Amino acid sequence: MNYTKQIQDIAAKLFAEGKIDVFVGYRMNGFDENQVPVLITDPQDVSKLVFTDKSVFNLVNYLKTDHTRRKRVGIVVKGCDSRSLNLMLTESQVKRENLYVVGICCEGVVDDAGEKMQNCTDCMVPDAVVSDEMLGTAVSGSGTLTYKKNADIVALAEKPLTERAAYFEEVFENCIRCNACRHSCPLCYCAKCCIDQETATLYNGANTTSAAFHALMTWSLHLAGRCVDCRNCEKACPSHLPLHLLHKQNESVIYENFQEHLAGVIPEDRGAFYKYSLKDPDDFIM
Amino acid sequence: MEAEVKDQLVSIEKPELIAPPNWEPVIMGILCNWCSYAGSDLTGTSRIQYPPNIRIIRVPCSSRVDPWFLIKSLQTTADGVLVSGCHPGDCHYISGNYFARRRFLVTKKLLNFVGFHENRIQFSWVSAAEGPKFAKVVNKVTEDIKKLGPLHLYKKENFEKK
Amino acid sequence: MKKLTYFPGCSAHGTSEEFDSTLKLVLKTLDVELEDIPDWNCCGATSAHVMTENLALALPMRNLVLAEKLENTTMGIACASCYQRMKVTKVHMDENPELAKRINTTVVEEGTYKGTVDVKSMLQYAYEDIGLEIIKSKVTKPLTGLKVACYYGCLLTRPKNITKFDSPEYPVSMDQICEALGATATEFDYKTECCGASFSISNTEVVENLSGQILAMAKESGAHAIVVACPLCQSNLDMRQPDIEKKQGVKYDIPIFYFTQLMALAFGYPVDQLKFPKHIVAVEGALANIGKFQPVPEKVKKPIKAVEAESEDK
Amino acid sequence: MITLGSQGKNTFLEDVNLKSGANVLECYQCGKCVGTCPVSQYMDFPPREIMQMVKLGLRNECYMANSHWFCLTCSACSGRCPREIDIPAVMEAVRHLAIDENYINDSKKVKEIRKFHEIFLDMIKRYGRNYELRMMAEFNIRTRNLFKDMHLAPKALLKGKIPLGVKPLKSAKAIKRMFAIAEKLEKNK
Amino acid sequence: MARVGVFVCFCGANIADYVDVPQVVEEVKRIKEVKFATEYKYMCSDPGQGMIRDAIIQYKLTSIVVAACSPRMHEKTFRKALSDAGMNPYLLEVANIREHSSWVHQKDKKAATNKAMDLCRMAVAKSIANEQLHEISVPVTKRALVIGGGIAGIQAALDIADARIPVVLVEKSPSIGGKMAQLDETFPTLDCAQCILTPKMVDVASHPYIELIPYAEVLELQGFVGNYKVKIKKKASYVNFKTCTGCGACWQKCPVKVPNEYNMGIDKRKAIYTPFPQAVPNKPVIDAENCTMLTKGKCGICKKVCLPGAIDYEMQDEIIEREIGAVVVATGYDMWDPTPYEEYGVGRFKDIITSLEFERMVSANGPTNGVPQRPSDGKVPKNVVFIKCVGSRDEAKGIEYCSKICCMYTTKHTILLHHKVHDSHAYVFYMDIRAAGKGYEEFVKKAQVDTGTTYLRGRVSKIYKKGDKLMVRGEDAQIGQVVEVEADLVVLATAVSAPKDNPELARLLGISYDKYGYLSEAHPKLRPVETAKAGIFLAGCTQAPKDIPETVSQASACAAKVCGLFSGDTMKKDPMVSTINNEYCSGCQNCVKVCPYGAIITDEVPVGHGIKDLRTVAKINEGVCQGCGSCVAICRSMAITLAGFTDPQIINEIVSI
Repeated sequence: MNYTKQIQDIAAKLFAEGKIDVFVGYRMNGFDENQVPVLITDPQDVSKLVFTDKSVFNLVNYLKTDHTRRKRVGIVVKGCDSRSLNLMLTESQVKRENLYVVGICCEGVVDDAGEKMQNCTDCMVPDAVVSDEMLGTAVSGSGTLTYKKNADIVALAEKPLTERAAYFEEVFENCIRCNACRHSCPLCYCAKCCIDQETATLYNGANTTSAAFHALMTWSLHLAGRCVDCRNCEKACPSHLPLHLLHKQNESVIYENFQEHLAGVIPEDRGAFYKYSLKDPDDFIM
Repeated sequence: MEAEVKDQLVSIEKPELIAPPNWEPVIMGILCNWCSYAGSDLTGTSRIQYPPNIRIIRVPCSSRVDPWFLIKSLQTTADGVLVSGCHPGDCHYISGNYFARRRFLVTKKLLNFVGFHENRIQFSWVSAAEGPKFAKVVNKVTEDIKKLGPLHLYKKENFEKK
Repeated sequence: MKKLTYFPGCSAHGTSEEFDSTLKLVLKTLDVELEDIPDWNCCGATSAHVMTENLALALPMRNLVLAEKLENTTMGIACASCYQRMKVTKVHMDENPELAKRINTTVVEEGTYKGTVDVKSMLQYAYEDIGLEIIKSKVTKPLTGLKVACYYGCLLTRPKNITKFDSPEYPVSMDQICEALGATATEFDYKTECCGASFSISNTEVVENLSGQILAMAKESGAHAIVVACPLCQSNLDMRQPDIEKKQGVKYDIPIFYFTQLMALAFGYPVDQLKFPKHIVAVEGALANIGKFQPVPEKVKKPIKAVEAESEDK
Repeated sequence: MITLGSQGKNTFLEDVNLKSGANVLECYQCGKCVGTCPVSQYMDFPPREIMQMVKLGLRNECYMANSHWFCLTCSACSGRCPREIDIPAVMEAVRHLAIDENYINDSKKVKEIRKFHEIFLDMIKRYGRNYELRMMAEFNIRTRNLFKDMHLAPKALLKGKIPLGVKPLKSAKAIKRMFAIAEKLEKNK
Repeated sequence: MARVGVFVCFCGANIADYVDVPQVVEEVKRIKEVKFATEYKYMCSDPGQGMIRDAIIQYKLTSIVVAACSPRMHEKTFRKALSDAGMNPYLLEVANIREHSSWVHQKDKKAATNKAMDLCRMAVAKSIANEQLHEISVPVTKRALVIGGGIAGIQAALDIADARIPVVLVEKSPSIGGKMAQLDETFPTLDCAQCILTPKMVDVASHPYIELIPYAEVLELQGFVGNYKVKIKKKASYVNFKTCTGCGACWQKCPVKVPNEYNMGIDKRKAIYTPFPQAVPNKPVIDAENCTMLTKGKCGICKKVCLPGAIDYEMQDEIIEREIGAVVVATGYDMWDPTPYEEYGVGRFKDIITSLEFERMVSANGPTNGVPQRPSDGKVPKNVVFIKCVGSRDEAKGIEYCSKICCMYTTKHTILLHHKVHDSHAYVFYMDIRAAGKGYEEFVKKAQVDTGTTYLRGRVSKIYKKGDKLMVRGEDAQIGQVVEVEADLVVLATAVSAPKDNPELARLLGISYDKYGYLSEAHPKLRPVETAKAGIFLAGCTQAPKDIPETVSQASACAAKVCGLFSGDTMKKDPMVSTINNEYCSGCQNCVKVCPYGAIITDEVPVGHGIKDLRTVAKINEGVCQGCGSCVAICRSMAITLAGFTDPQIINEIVSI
C-alpha cells in the first residue's frame, strides 16, 4: 500500500486550483522509518507528503485545532478515520463544504515492529466511507466482512472476576493523568472536558488510582457507540495502557445487544446512546 | 457465587478488608420520581418491611441518571447501586427510560468487565403501584450484596469515612 | 442463448409427459437451453412432509445441492408440487443455517448446501425471466377466440411468504400469458382452490368433489378449456373428469391444457407434436373455437354491451 | 364432558408450538380457515376446532382426530388467517406428534391415506423416484381394493399416461443412506 | 458558608415509635454546616411551620431540611413556610424518614435510626448545593386554533368560542361537517345526522368569536405553549366568497362532471361545486384539477353566468398567519381501503360496497334517493350480506385494533335496510358483537328482533360470483359448519383508519403518533386529551376510533383544557428546567435528539477569543422543557444543568453518607 505519489499530486492540484488552505497528511519523521502527521500550507512542501502502511495516525484529530478550523482543508482518511470524520460531521464540528477528503481503501497499517495492527486485522470498514476521491480498490469487497469480537476482551472476560479487577487496578494505577489519550482522540473536542470541571474533580484526588478509574471510565462511556477504534489514544499513551480494552468492550456490548451499526459508518448516525429501540434487551432489569 | 466472593477477597490481599462481624452493606438507590419513588412510598404506606441498607436518591427520570453517578457511588460510599425507573412504555417523560436502558446495560457490562461483580450494579422497573415489588427488589439486592461482602476497589485512597 | 437448470420431476416421464415435451419445444423457440440436474431424485411430495420432518427437507436438499454444481443461477421446475417442496426447503435452509447444517448431514457425499441457486416454477420463469413482450413476439398463430380459465392450484402462489410470486388469491400471470397468446382469459373465481392433489390415489372421493367444483366454476365462467401449470392438477381434472361427470350428472367436456401446450400451439408448432392424444378429455371441441369471431374481452367492454354478450353465450 | 383445570400445565400446547413454530394462542376463533379449507367438511374437527383443542390441551382427542390426516397442506387457510398463523404447520406438528407417539386413527379413510404415504416413501426409498403405476398397484393390493380405479387403467395405459418401465436411479444407494441418516436425526431430537 | 436548619418530625408516633428522633437531631448537629436542628411532633402543623419560620429569621439560615414524610406529601406545604419567612422556597429539602425508614424498618429501631440519620445527612448535603429558583411565567396569546371541521372540531370551536375566546377553525375541504355530514341516521337513537349537525355548522359560521377558514391547510407551527405562530395555506377557490351569493347558477351550467366525493363516487358533481346542499360556507369552489378553464383555458361558462361576477380564474393560494396560544387537533379518520381482501374479490365485483357507500345509498339526500341499489344493474337488493371486521382485527391484511364503531353502525344498517326495503333479508357475519355504550346492547337486541337479521358467527372466507349473485362463504362457528349465502349485495364494514396525512401533521406540530398514524395522547388514562407537547390537544378519531358521543365529549374536554390554559394572562411553570452553559456547549446537538418535547433548538453565538465568527450551541426553551433531565445525562461536556437536580446536588447526596 503506497499512495505517496497520488496524494502529492492531489495536494498539488488542490493548492494550484486554490481549493484548500491546508493539507493534512503524513511525512517521514526524519530519524527512522515511522511517520508523523503534517499540516502543509505551502504548496512547495507537498513533496514531503507520504502514504504507506506506516501511516498509522488518525488525521481527523487535527481538524479540531485552530490551524484547520474555519479553513478549507484537504485531508487523507483511512476507513477508521473516515468514520470519525463522519461523526465529526454529524456532530457539527466540521463543515463538509470546507473539506476535500481523500479516502483510502486501506489494506491495514503496521505498528513499530512491522506487524499489522490488531484493529486492522479485525477491521470491518477498511474503505473510507466519506470521501471526495478514493485511492486504491475496495478492500471490503461485497461488504461481507463479519464482526470479530476483540480477542483481548474475550480472553479477559473468560478470566475470573478477581483477576480482571486486579488487572485493571494495575492499569488505572499506571495512568499518570496526562490526558494524552483525550487530546489524541478526534471525538474529544469539548470546550472543557467534564473531567476537568469542578463538579467532577470535587471529590477526586488529583492523581490517584481512583481518579484515574473515574476519568477513564467516564471517558470510555462518553465514547461508547462513537469510538471508531483508530487507536490514536493508545499510540499517544506514554504509559502504554491498553485503552482499547474499554472501548472494544463497550463496542461489543452495543453491537451485540442493540443491532446498531458500528460508529460512524452511517452518515447522520449519532451512535447508540442517542436513540433507542423498543426491542432493546430488558432481561437484565428486574 | 460464594466461591467467587471468596476469590475477590483473597486476591486483593488486604486482610482488614474482610467483612467485619457487624458489617452492613450500603446500597445507593436512585429512583425516578414518578414511578419508582412513588412505588417506594407505597411500600412505606403499606408497611411492607425490607432491609435498611438502601439509601434513596430522588431524580426526575431514570434518564437523568448519568453513569457517572454509579461510578461515583461505587468508588465512594456504596457497596452496590440500584437504579429504578418506570416500566418501558410508562415513562412520565415518554421515552426517558428507553435511553436510560441502553446506557445501563453498557455501564453494567463495563463495570463488570473492569472487576465489579455484576450484582453490585442492578436495575429494576418499579411502577407507582408496585409497593410489594419494590420491597422484593430491595430484598434481593441487599441479599446479593451481603453475599459479595464490602467493596473496596478504588475506594481506599481518597475516601476517609466516619 | 439462456441456460436454465431443469428439474423435471417424476411425473415428467409419466403422467405429464406432454408438459415436459411441450415445455422443451416452447423453450427452444424462446432460446432457452435446459440442463437437467444429473441423477435427480424425487422431491418427496406429497408424502414425505406428511410422515416425517427431516426427510421432507433432505430429499429436496439433495437436488438443490446437485443443482448448485451446475453453473446456472436459476432452477426451473415443471411440477408445481416439486416446486413448492424445493422452494420451501430453500427458504427454510436460507433462513435457518443451523437447520441447514443438520439436514446437510444427510447429503454430505453430494456436497455442502450454499444457497446459490434460485428456485422458480416454469410459470414464474416464463412470466418474470422471459416476459410477456418476448412471448407475444413469438406468436405466429394467435389463439383468438379461445376462452380459457386459468387454474393455478394451491402450490404455485402459496404460501405467499415462501413463493413471493403473484397473488395467492387472484393471480394473473398465467392469464396474461394466455392473453399474450391471443386467447381470452375468463374471470374465474376458483383459480387457487385446491384440487385435492395429494389424495388423488388414496381418497378419490375428496378429489372428485373438489375438482368437480373447479370444473363447474370454469364452465360458469364461460371457458372452453382450463389451463394449468401443474401435472397433479392436470391429471386430477382430466383423468377424473368422466367420473365427476357421472357423479354430478353434468357434461363438462372441458379439456385441460398445460400452458406450454397453448404456447407451443400459438408459436406455430404442428398439432401432432403437442401430444393431445394423451388427454382423456378430447381437445378438438375447444380448439375449434380458435379463429372464430370473438367479441372484445369482457373486461374492457362497455357495461351495456356486456349484458348482451353474456346472454349470447348462454 | 371434558373437565378442565386438573391436567396442570398444558404441555400439548407447548409441544405443538415448538414443533410448528406457530403460536396457537394467537388464534381468536374467527373461523375464516374453516370456510377456506377445501376438506373441512371431511374432518372430524375443522381447523378452528383443532386450534381450540390444542389450546385446551386435549392431546389424545387431537391425535385421534382425522383432521391432520385430511389436511392437504394447500396453505389457503394460512394465507387468509388474519393473525397469520401457520395452520398447516400446526396440523403437521399434530400429525408428526401423533406418529411419534404412535396414536393411530383407525378409520378406513385414514388408514388408506397413511398406507398411500408409506407406499410412496417406500417407492422413493427403493428407486429414488416415484413410479405411478407400481404405486397404484401396490396401493390397491395393500388396501385390499384390487379394482379401485381399474376403469381408468386401460385408458391411461393406452394413452401412455402411466409408463410401465422402471428406470432405477443411478445412486439409489445415496437415497438409502439419506433415509437412514434422516431416521437417526428424527430419533435424536 | 451554608447555614442549614434541620427540622425532624415525629409524625405523632409514626416516626417516633421506630426512629430515635432525639438521637437523629444530635447526630445532625455534628455536621458543621448545620446551625440549627430541632424536633417537633407535627412539623406540618401550624406551630411546626411556625418553628421553621422563626428559625430562618433567628439563625439566618440559608437552606432548610425537613425530615418527615415523603416530599410527594408535604413538600409544597414546607415550601410555602419558607416563602412566608421571606426565603426562596426552593432552598428546601425533604428527608423522607417516614415512608423510607420508620414505616419499613419497624422491627429494628437502631437500623431505622441509622438510616434516618443518613437520609438527613444526604438531604443536608443536597441542600447545601440548592440554589434560589423562581417560578417561570410565560405570556399567553388567548386565541385557539382548531384543525379539522368535523363534529369534533365544530364542538371544540363552539365551546371555546362560547367562553369568549377567539377561535381559528381550519378545514381542509370546502365545507365543514366532516364524516358525520355523510351519515344518514345515527345509532343508537336513529336521530337524523343532518338534523343534529347542520344547526351546529350554522352556529360556527355565524359565531362572532370563530374565524372559519375552509379549503385550507396548516403549513407550519412555531413557538411553544401560549405563544404559537401558525401559517395556514388557504387554497385558491377561484370564487370570491364576499361577492358570491351562493345562487347556484354556476354549478348548474358547468359542463364538467366529476365523481362526487360526498356520495362516495356513486354519482357525479360538477367542477365548480359545493360539496352538499347544506354546506357551510354555502359557497362553491372550483376544482382546479378538473376545471377545463383552469387546465386547458377553454370554457369559462361559470364566469359568464355569474351575475355578481364572483368568479376569478386568476386567484392564487394565500398564506394566512395567526398568533395563537393553543391547538386542538381534530382531523378525524379515513375509511380503510379494502383492496387487500382479494379473496372477497374487492375491486372485481361491483356489488361489493363499503359501509359508507351503503350509508350514502340509504340516505334520503343520497344519490339513490334513499333506496339501496346494486351498482352493477341498479336493482334493489333483497339478500344483503354485511361483513364485519373488514380490515379491523386483521394483522395480515389490515389493522390489529378493533375499530369500535362497526358493530353498532352495522346494526344500524340492518335496521335502515329493513326500513327501506321491506322484503329484504340481512345476514351479518360477525366475530363478536361489541355493544358497550349507553343504550347500545338494547339497540342491538331490538334490531335483531325487529329485523329478523340472521347473525352468523365467523369471518367470511371467500366471495365468488355465480350468475348475477355473489356467493358468500364462511363458517358459522355456532353450528360448526360452512355456510354459503346467495347475496345480491355485500356491504363491508371497513375499518376506521388514521388519516393518512396525520404523520406529516404530527411532524409539523411536533407531536408524536403511533404505529397506525393516530396522534398520541400524553397519558392513556389520566391525560387523554393532551399531547406530550404543552398546549396541543386532541379531539375525536384522530387519537383513536370512537363514536359520536365520545368524540363530542372529548372535544368539550379539549375546550375546557384550552379555557383553563387561557384563564390568566400568563402561565406559571415549575422552575425545574434545564439550562445550557454556552461556554461549555460544543454544539454537537445530541441533546436535541434525546429531548422528548423538542424543547431544545440551536442558537448561534460569537466564538470569542478575538475570532469574528459564530458557533452553534444548543438553546433550551424553558416554556417547553418539562425537566426530565435526559439532556443533562447525555451531555458529555456537562454544559446542561437541571435546576433542582444538579450534578453537585446529586453527587453531594452520594458522597455524604
